Amino acid sequence: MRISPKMATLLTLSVIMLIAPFFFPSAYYFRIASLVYVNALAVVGVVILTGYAGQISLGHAGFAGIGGYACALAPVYLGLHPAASVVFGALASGVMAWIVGRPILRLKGYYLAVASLGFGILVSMVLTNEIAVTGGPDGMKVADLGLRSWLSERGLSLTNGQFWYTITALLLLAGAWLALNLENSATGRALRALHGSETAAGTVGIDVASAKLTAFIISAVYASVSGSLIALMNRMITPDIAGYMHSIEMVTMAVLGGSASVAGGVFGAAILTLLPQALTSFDQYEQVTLGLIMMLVMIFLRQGLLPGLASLLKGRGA
Amino acid sequence: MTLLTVEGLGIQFGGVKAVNDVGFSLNPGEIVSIIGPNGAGKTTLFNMISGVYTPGAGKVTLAGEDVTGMAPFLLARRGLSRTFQNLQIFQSMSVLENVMSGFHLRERGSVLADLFAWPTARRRARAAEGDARKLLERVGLERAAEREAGSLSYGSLKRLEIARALALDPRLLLLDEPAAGCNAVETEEIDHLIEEIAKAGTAILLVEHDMKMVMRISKHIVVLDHGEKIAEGEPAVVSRDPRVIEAYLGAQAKDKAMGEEAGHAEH
Amino acid sequence: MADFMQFALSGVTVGAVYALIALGFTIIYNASDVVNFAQGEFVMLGGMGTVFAHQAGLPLPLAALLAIALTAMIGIIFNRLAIETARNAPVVSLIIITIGASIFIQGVVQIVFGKQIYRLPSFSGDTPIPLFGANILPQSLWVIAGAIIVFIALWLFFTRTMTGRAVLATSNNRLAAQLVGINTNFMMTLSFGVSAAIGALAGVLVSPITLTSYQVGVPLALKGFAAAMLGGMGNPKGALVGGILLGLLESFTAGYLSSHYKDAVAFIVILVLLSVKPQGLFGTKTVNRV
Amino acid sequence: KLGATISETGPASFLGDPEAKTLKLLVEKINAAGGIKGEKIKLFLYDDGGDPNKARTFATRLVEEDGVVAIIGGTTTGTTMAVMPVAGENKIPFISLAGAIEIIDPVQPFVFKTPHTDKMACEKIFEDIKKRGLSKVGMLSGTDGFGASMRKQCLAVAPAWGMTIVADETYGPKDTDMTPQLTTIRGKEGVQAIVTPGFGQGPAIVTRNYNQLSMTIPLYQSHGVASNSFIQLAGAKESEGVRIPGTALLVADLLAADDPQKKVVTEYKALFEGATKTPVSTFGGYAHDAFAIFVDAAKRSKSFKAVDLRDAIEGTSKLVGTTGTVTMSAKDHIGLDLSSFRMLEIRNGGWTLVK
Amino acid sequence: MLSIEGLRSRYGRIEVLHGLDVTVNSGEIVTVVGANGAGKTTLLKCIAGVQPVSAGQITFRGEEITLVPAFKRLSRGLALSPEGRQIFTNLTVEENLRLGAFLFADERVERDMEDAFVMFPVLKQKRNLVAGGLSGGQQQMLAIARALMGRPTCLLLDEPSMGLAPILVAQIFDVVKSLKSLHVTVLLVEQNAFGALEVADRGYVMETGRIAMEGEAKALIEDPRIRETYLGI
Ligand SMILES: Nc1ncnc2c1ncn2[C@@H]1O[C@H](COP(=O)(O)OP(=O)(O)OP(=O)(O)O)[C@@H](O)[C@H]1O
Ligand SMILES: Nc1ncnc2c1ncn2[C@@H]1O[C@H](COP(=O)(O)OP(=O)(O)OP(=O)(O)O)[C@@H](O)[C@H]1O
Ligand SMILES: [Mg+2]
Ligand SMILES: [Mg+2]
Repeated sequence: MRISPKMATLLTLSVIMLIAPFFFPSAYYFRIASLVYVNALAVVGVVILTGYAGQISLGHAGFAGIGGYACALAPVYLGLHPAASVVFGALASGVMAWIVGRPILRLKGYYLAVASLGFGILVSMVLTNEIAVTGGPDGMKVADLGLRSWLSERGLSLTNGQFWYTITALLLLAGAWLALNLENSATGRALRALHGSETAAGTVGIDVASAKLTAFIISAVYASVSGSLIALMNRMITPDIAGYMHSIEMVTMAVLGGSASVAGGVFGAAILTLLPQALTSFDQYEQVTLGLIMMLVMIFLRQGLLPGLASLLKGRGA
Repeated sequence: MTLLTVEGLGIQFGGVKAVNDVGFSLNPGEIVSIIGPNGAGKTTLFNMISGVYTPGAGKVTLAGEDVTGMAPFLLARRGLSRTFQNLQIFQSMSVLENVMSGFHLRERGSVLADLFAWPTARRRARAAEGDARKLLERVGLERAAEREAGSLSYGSLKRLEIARALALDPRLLLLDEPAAGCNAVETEEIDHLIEEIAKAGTAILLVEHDMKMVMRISKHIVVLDHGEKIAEGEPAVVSRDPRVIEAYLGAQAKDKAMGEEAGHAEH
Repeated sequence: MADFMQFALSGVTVGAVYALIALGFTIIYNASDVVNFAQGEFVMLGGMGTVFAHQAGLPLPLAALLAIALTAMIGIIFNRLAIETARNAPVVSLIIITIGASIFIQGVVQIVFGKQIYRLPSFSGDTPIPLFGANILPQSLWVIAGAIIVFIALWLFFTRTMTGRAVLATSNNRLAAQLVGINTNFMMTLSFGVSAAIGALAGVLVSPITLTSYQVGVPLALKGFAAAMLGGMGNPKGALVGGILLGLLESFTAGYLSSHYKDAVAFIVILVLLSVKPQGLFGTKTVNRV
Repeated sequence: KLGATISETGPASFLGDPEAKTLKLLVEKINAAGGIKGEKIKLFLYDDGGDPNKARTFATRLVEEDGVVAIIGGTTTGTTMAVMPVAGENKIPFISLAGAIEIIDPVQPFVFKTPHTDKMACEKIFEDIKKRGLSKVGMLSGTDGFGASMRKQCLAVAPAWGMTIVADETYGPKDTDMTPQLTTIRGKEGVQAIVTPGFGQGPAIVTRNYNQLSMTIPLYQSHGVASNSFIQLAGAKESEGVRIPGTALLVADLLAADDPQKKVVTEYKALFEGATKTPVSTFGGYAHDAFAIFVDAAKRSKSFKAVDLRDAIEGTSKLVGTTGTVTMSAKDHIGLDLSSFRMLEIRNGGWTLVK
Repeated sequence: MLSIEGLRSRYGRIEVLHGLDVTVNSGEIVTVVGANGAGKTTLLKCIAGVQPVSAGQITFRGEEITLVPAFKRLSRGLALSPEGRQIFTNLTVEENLRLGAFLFADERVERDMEDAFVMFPVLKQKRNLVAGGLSGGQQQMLAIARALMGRPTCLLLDEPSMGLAPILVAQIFDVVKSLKSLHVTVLLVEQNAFGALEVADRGYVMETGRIAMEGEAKALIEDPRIRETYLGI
């Protein structure tokens, strides 16, 4: 039986998620793996927006910021449960994406890039400046999700690391599943079509503006949930989460891994999350190495790491 | 009942009237051709009818509804479909997916259904794929189905565009130079394809410089020059019009077209 | 009134800084459709290079010249090794390469020169010049003059010279450019060299005002990028006007509205302007017939 | 084994860089002298780039992977806040190098810090302004964590010192021109002094702009600029008369011979400047003090177990550091008072003590 | 003048030219015909140097040019009017033409441009407009005119008649014929096989990356197989 690429991606991912913990020598590895999954979740959103629909956003961290601060603020000001705050943040991000997306998605290429960059900067500026509410640049504390103690009361006691590993792994799996479903559906095809030619997409009946907006909203929700998870995991949050560097990081992970595919995006997220950890022994050479690796990958594997490596291997075989 | 009526349509680019006060109409199942010298305004006329450009003047009526200046995707929902003179292919998608995207209107459901891969969404996708393959067969591209569209030769891309346009199952099909880049034999295949489509009830508006094809299959011809309609009528009448010969056909070509027409009559 | 003048002068000074950087973007963009996110690093290299050459004992003008030449070389090497090798890669990949280069260059400078902040001495002293009740530093005049001269040079280059047109042709259609005999690789090399040199020149001119360190590049590049988009990417006129406008917006907002949200107001204006004019102020809409 | 997560790069690298260098130098020095109780110190030093998310990861790594007995670091308040839960959960003593008062107030069992709080800096400045008989203050703060936190504290304590804040402007950490803000402040009725919390190039540019506008009212910078490089950047002429609440470190040579801090700061200054060829700054001093507290506690501690170490740190008494003399207790995890701040003024391109 | 031996070329891993031998003698007009996807365009791209050659060699005026970069081939006299027009859409018509003569800076450029305007008067009308706004046929004219501005001794034309009105198609073939009197060699790829073979001296028939047939143009027109598969008669 042939398995579809979609199933192959999901299976590989779940197998890795299941097996990896058995090789983890310490809680630190659980933390790193959770970070990989959280970043990958945001990157999957970027894959939908940039990989499928071809729209570049340099402000997606803004949505991560909204998601993250929703988890910090909603329990305090609205009395929401942290878990409900994640949903609340996702909704807020979705609405925000809808409001912002409509005007800026009319822009193309770099103009869209700069407009989205502006949006991201606005969000991080509000988070930085409204000290009374957000705690300013030093950030604020985030309530405990509470799920872990709830579980342990019911006999399932996990360490903090294991707990977050499970949560993030499950959410990434769900996120990847949704994105893969989308890829080969009418909506996904519409997104990829408008990437190719907006004029032609229009004449086959695709509402280009609303399709772009859909992709923007979906990817905003991904970023938002990822931001929420970071906030809950760290039990604190600072405006860095909405910063320009974080936006760039998301796009880089997606492109480096191979932006047109979910598998590539996850791979890219893994590499760029692990790399700085692996490079700590290089001390001051860390930045140099990171920059160098980014350049080399893009030069020699221009479709990104995963597709690039795959075709290299195939080339050997053939 | 007339399917498409165009009245007094016009547009300017930087003060130059690219199309000026053009009108004609079209019935279901009919093939009407627009001919005229390069730059006469044929493609521009297509662009206005299909909503790519907003007309500066005039009115377009589709099946009784005023659709002037309506966005292309809304026109597509009303049964209008087209191909492009400058190819608009979804380069990085496979040939099959290009055609499947033509089924968008039939296949689309809610975004949620697509995200969660509900059975209805999957069923629609399967149906679209099956039908897309049939269409590819019709234009002779079935063997290229899985290839990346960007890797096809020019002539094959032209046919891919026709297949995609057909996927909409249009009431009105606009073809902009479908035979360009095809040799005589390939042109004839396309020729037959168009006639078949028309027989099934689709109205066809055709722009083409291959006079042999135009004269053979069109019921009615509209001739443009410098954005204005200079003649219109049945092929035999138009091809004898001295203004048309001077502006477009050229004396030599006229003889040939006539000769070939006679040749076909012999068959 | 004096306040107004002061805000205006401040805006023009800062704007000229942005304009110089935006002008640097223009050339590479015109040759390759790539927005070079490492442009800010060229600015930084110009400033840092001059600081160290000066510290090593070279007189200031010589130090500046050396730094500019070296930066131009680095631009050319960057093009040769990275951009040209990845020639047919999609634009996003090229953007990532330039971001990678930016990180790389920062890393190297940080190892070689350290993380200190430095300042170049002002070219003509630090005595403020009174102007309509406001004060301006002589160095600001240098920066403004620099921006205007670079603008004029670029504008002439792109509208009056065949090479300038060849650069435009290279990005418009590389295949066609080769077919008409344009050495597209050379055009790219040229663009990167000149672009880097302009960046470095900007660095030399602004360092006495803005100070310099290994990490000044990114924020400057971002502002320059925003300015270039505001004016319309690829058009020298757009870069100049966009830069000055952005500077004025910031300073008037800081002066009259709120210094907390000065960058925010600038970006909101950009968003609003782009939603009215999607190609920026002077950007031309590309016509692509279907 | 000692752990550290410092913002060597990123927006706070101006602070983190001397901190990291100081730690490395001191560890080298003490190991050369035979270590503590015969054991050599192994330093695990990570660069969190100012990102709290990374800081937390590195803290986890220090605790879980490297098995350190204590953590120094958290250059910024943000990164410190991220490390605190890890230190708390794993019961590892953690000495922060960041300014905010929230770090030690309320006191958490395993969290300490070395720098003065921002509140103290504000109070020191206001005290001096008051001494000059002035009371109307214009503020111009950086929007980075350092500036924003100090701005908050200053606004909070101003009334208590009889100060009225007549202008409250800010600038971005990467801004290159602050004349509009200064112009606005200058235009405010009766403004008598300017206080500008911030670090890095911002304060230097503010000082230059202040001269550009020919302003003459007293200008107070924060301890964020406490380094000779500030004078170089702002220019000797331009920075003439600028006052800051600083530490003994900057005026090592001016200290009276019997000053208790004289020996410590002179030694540290010689060590740092000798090895790095860059002028010392307060921030490196914070790292120096954190390390000194750790070493002092480790020497006294019964074992290198976390709880013992913590108790030993709480027992720190009359430890002379670069910042001041530290005496901790279970309730006081900073151990400094206002007297350890010294009001400094720039005269002829050098720091002088304001009597 | 131009000789191609054992030419192979590939896109990625797929080979599309499987060893072609083509010769064009000085002053000759040679036509290549073939079905969609036969590899005609690829052949011309190889000769012009914008498509990598994986095996075989291309010799032009006695020198091997297989590895000479594309931009240097024009200075040796090889110009291509490419498939899909490939004009500079953001530049004006006049700038397009001037770039066609990029290698020259003499007064002949002006004369050549006037000649081009005589040949295609509509280009003169539009000389200051952005080329991207031209109609399909007008762009095709511009592409041909631009190739001529490069003063080729050997002109490669990829479907020059595509999208042109009948009156201009006839004119294009006239131009091709007239080039002969100017001693310009022409390699012509055409779907309008009848018209092309009529003006040509010799012809090649390509099928899926190979030369299936070659011979005198007159003979090919008479060949029943050709008449059936390419001429539709
Ligand atoms: N977007 C545009 N900008 C500027 N001019 C335009 C634009 N669209 C069309 N034109 C002008 O309008 C005229 C008509 O062009 P159109 O493409 O409709 O011609 P056509 O009849 O299709 O010609 P062809 O047979 O060559 O395809 C041309 O002169 C063209 O330059
Ligand atoms: N960019 C590409 N990538 C991959 N394959 C390609 C590419 N371009 C062309 N091909 C393939 O190479 C073969 C030859 O194409 P080519 O364009 O040379 O044909 P052609 O004879 O010019 O056809 P046409 O008459 O349709 O223009 C075809 O099978 C085509 O699909
Ligand atoms: Mg047309
Ligand atoms: Mg071809």
